[in-house]
Amino acid sequence: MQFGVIVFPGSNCDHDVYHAVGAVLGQPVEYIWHAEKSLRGFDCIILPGGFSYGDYLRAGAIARFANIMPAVVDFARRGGLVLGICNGFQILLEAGLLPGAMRKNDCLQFRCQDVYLKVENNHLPFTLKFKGGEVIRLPIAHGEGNYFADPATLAELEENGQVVFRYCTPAGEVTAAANPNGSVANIAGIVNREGNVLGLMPHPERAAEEILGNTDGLKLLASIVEWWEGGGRYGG
Amino acid sequence: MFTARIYITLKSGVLDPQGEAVKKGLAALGYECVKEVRVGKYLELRLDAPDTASAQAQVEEMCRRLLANPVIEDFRVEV
Amino acid sequence: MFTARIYITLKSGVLDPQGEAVKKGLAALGYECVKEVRVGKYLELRLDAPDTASAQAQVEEMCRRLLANPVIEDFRVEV
Amino acid sequence: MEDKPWREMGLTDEEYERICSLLGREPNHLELGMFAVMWSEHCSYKNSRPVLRLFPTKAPWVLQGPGENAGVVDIGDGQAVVFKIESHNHPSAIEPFQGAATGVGGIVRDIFAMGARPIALLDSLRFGPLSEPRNRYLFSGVVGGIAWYGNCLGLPTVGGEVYFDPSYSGNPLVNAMCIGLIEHQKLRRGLAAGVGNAVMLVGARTGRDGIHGATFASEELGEASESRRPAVQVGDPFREKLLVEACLALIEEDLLVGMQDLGAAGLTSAGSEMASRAGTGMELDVARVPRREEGMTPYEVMLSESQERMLVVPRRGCEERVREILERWDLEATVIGRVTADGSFRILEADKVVAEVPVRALTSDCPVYKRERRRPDYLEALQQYDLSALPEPGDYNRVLLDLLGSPNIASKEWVYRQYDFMVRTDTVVGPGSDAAVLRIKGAKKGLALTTDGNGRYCYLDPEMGGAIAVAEAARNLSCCGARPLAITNCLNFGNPEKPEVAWQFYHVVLGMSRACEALETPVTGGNVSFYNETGGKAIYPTPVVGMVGLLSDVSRRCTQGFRQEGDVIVLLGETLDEIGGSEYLAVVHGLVAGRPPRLDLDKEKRVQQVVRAAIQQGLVEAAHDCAEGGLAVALAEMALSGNLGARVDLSGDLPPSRFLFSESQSRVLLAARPEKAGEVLALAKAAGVAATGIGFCGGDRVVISHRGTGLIDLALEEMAAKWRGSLPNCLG
Ligand SMILES: Nc1ncnc2c1ncn2[C@@H]1O[C@H](COP(=O)(O)OP(=O)(O)O)[C@@H](O)[C@H]1O
Ligand SMILES: [Mg+2]
Repeated sequence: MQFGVIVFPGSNCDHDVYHAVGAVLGQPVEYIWHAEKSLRGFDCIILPGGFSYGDYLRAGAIARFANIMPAVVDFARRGGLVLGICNGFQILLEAGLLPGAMRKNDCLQFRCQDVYLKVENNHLPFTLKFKGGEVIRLPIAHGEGNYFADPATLAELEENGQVVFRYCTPAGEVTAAANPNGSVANIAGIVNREGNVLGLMPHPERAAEEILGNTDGLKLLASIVEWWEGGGRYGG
Repeated sequence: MFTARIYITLKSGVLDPQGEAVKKGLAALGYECVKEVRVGKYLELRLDAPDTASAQAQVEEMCRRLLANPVIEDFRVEV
Repeated sequence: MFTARIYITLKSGVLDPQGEAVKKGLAALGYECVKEVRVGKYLELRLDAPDTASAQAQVEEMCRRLLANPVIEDFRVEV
Repeated sequence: MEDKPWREMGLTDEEYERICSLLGREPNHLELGMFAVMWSEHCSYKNSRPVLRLFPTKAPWVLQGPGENAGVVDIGDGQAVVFKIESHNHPSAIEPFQGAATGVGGIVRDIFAMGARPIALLDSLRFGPLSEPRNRYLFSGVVGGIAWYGNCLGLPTVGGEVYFDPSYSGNPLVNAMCIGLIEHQKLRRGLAAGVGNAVMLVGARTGRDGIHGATFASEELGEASESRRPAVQVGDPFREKLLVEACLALIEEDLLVGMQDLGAAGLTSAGSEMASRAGTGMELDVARVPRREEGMTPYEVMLSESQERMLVVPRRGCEERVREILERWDLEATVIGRVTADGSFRILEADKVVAEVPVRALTSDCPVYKRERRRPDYLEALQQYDLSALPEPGDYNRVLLDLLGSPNIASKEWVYRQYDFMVRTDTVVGPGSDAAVLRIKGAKKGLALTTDGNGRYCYLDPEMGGAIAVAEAARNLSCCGARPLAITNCLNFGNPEKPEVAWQFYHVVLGMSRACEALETPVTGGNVSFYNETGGKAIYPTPVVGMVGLLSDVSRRCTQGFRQEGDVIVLLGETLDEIGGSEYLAVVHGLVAGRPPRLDLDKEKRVQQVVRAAIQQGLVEAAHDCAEGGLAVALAEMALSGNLGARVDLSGDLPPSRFLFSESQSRVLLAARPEKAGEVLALAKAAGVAATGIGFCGGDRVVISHRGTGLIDLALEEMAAKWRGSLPNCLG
């Protein structure tokens, strides 16, 4: 299964996710330069974490206009798998591939720590190796991860099972104290209505090896491969 | 050459964590008289345009496309 | 109740990396007409005060003490 | 003043005379400015160089010692580590956020200037007490600035330290360390070699930022400093990230003869230093330097400290390729001059020569001062202070809780949770243990990193304090199983023209040197920051040691948290009556007095060998050294980090306050499975190191008794509230 990792100016988790997919998961993976205009031969596109364009103005605001982005939008519309991690998630929001927007963390500081997440939807290409309602642990590292959607959008997300990950306590309770950034409804990750575009603030690639003390994130990446190898395809 | 001033604020229904923090900070300094704070962005652009009206129109377009995020922000432009 | 508007800008000569990035972003969208961008802050305060003059004076004091960083920023207050 | 402009630039009349005689004429304004910055302490080390010669600098594994942009040590397999620490104290005192941010930017450039990929950061910070709003403002601003810059660059900040003491009020210390990784053959030096080669300026445009920053760093902070705004630069971490990638691409394609960062004194220092190292000359045309602002004079261009710029000398014919690569990263590269043979540093403005001075006059002919040294008067009384007369505290639980809540000992999570310490996915031990450990992808080995320096000890006994700084750094590395390799250091002191400060400086360096010698950790570079004074009062003499160690097998690493119920707790080393300069004395008795603990370097070395051997042989579950707060605090930290209690019983004839809180050196607490504890004790015995089984891990309390009499009995939860809650509570 061919993965592609987009490199924007200021991306800095591009190497990490490349390593997790390539060296750890053993899948073919290539970097895709932001200035390219087309995407060919890829089965899954990853928008990595980092500070594209310094996160100046708003996180993801400038990156969404990169040359490569129309091809990403097109790839997503045709049903290709797109995974946005952290800054990648912010870019997907700005690009309109996912609904809502990000604000600064409610503590107004950057937060680097482990969080617990409840897997709310395990019927996706990205989550099929998780059990429904499973509690997993992943690291976060962001200053603007305070997700916002207006009430109507939120209701729609909930109704369609588009809320994929929610911040929770180790016991799986979704509480205000377990919310590291003020996101509405403790939302940590969402998927589009069609189920092929996932954005999440936590970093699965940082939890993909024993030596890092956590392999919960590897399950997410491995789900994608399992889904693909099981013949899963979206759209045309 | 025109100068455009752009004011970007969070929409009124959107909770403003920065504004809240500033309000608390001011209260801690004894300014309890401050009842509400909203923190936004202020941009100054210098641009070439044939006339004021078209400068205004162009800058508004820039705001819609890039400078403001319509999901959470409102903007106002003065040329 | 008064509404105060505060405009905080970087002092001239101080590097504005955000402004630079926004200018490049606009150019990439085809707005080459934009020659300079400076990004600052815009705050709206609702406060109690006996009269406009004292509101103005109070808010200016808040700017000096907390809201603006005098080392690199200038501010302007309108009540 | 009018007719003596050099004084305003920080030069003395004698120095001005010397410049005239070197040139055989009076310098013009620009030349004078160039001399002023190059002959500032910050660039010339004129007050420190003779003393710095005391440092041992050689070992078979040291590939590059002091003198380059950063030190380099071999770690085997053709790989090397590049590292350096630097201060940004004065800028941070004025504008904490940007001051600290640009400090990070500067040290990172030093590392990739060598051709190395930066892989991690550490930060060593000192502030006045958090009870003062100004200090809280400085502290939050500095941490915010480091976080902003480092996080945006994608460099994990994996360790560091923070201390608070009134001596740093008004003059905080901000020292940043960067580590890079490189293959030997890619090492580059800051050389302007090859007569006729182009000199290119790459990166950001030049503005009026920080003109005379080097001079500013070389004077005391005073009333006027606040208004000296031009000395404060604003950082652009996004551009620096692009610059790192672009410059490493230049190295990858082997396009360069030499590369140098532009730091203090900007083009003046980068240009003259590159020529000086290569024994060449250089000609620069200021008219070709891309500007951010209009109407800049040659003086402003040559002295600007605009950030995110590098000077490179490409191989002949590679200029175009250099430009292409920079362009790919959306950066400018401009030929602004060339390497010459005449040993002269010539500045043109278009076709007019605006300055011309011998390179050597700027870089090596600076006067060197052997400052008068005098033992400070305060020492006698403080060292003789009778600590035995102090009353024993009534409630040891209370004391331990107070110590755990002291900002010097409390958890620094409030700081490091703002730093992305995980990016690059190599951090296998992050902040919160004795040292950070990084794995190296594709290799079995790992790197251990730490910074250390106790200013209070150095104040009370500079030589002992200097030695302890090195020993503690090494001990921290040994506690995670790493062999200490070498150090970089940042020497933060007051005004060296004062004989007392010169004396402190000399003795700290002497102590550090002895410890480096004994522990076989030579000095590969560093930075001196003098004039850290406010209102005529100097900070504590504060050396900060940044140390790098190697784990041959990173899977055999050790951390400080207890791991299993029933593990035996072993104390290596002896506890003596040594509360001088301790945190206990400061917190409980409000005193900074006495002599700091004594350090026996031979014993230190043996203790560390035992710790490393025990870890490498897989005998140890947890290890932690006893530092500030003594044994009780060390034990509490191990329990809190592992969320597992302990029960220990101590013996010996000292008063309980000494058992619990004495800061005797060369002590390490180990936890071992019961079946392996015997082997640990045997290892220690064979090395002649005192070792005692003092108790066991288990439960959710820390219980300490003395020959069966209870001294401390506290729930983890209660201790955690103090230890974790302290900084957040102080900062609101
Ligand atoms: N400014 C800082 N930045 C990052 N990590 C820090 C900082 N200050 C302290 N830490 C981390 O907190 C832990 C405890 O620090 P410290 O008490 O100084 O340790 P020690 O006494 O063992 O040297 C260490 O892991 C250290 O790296
Ligand atoms: Mg220690």
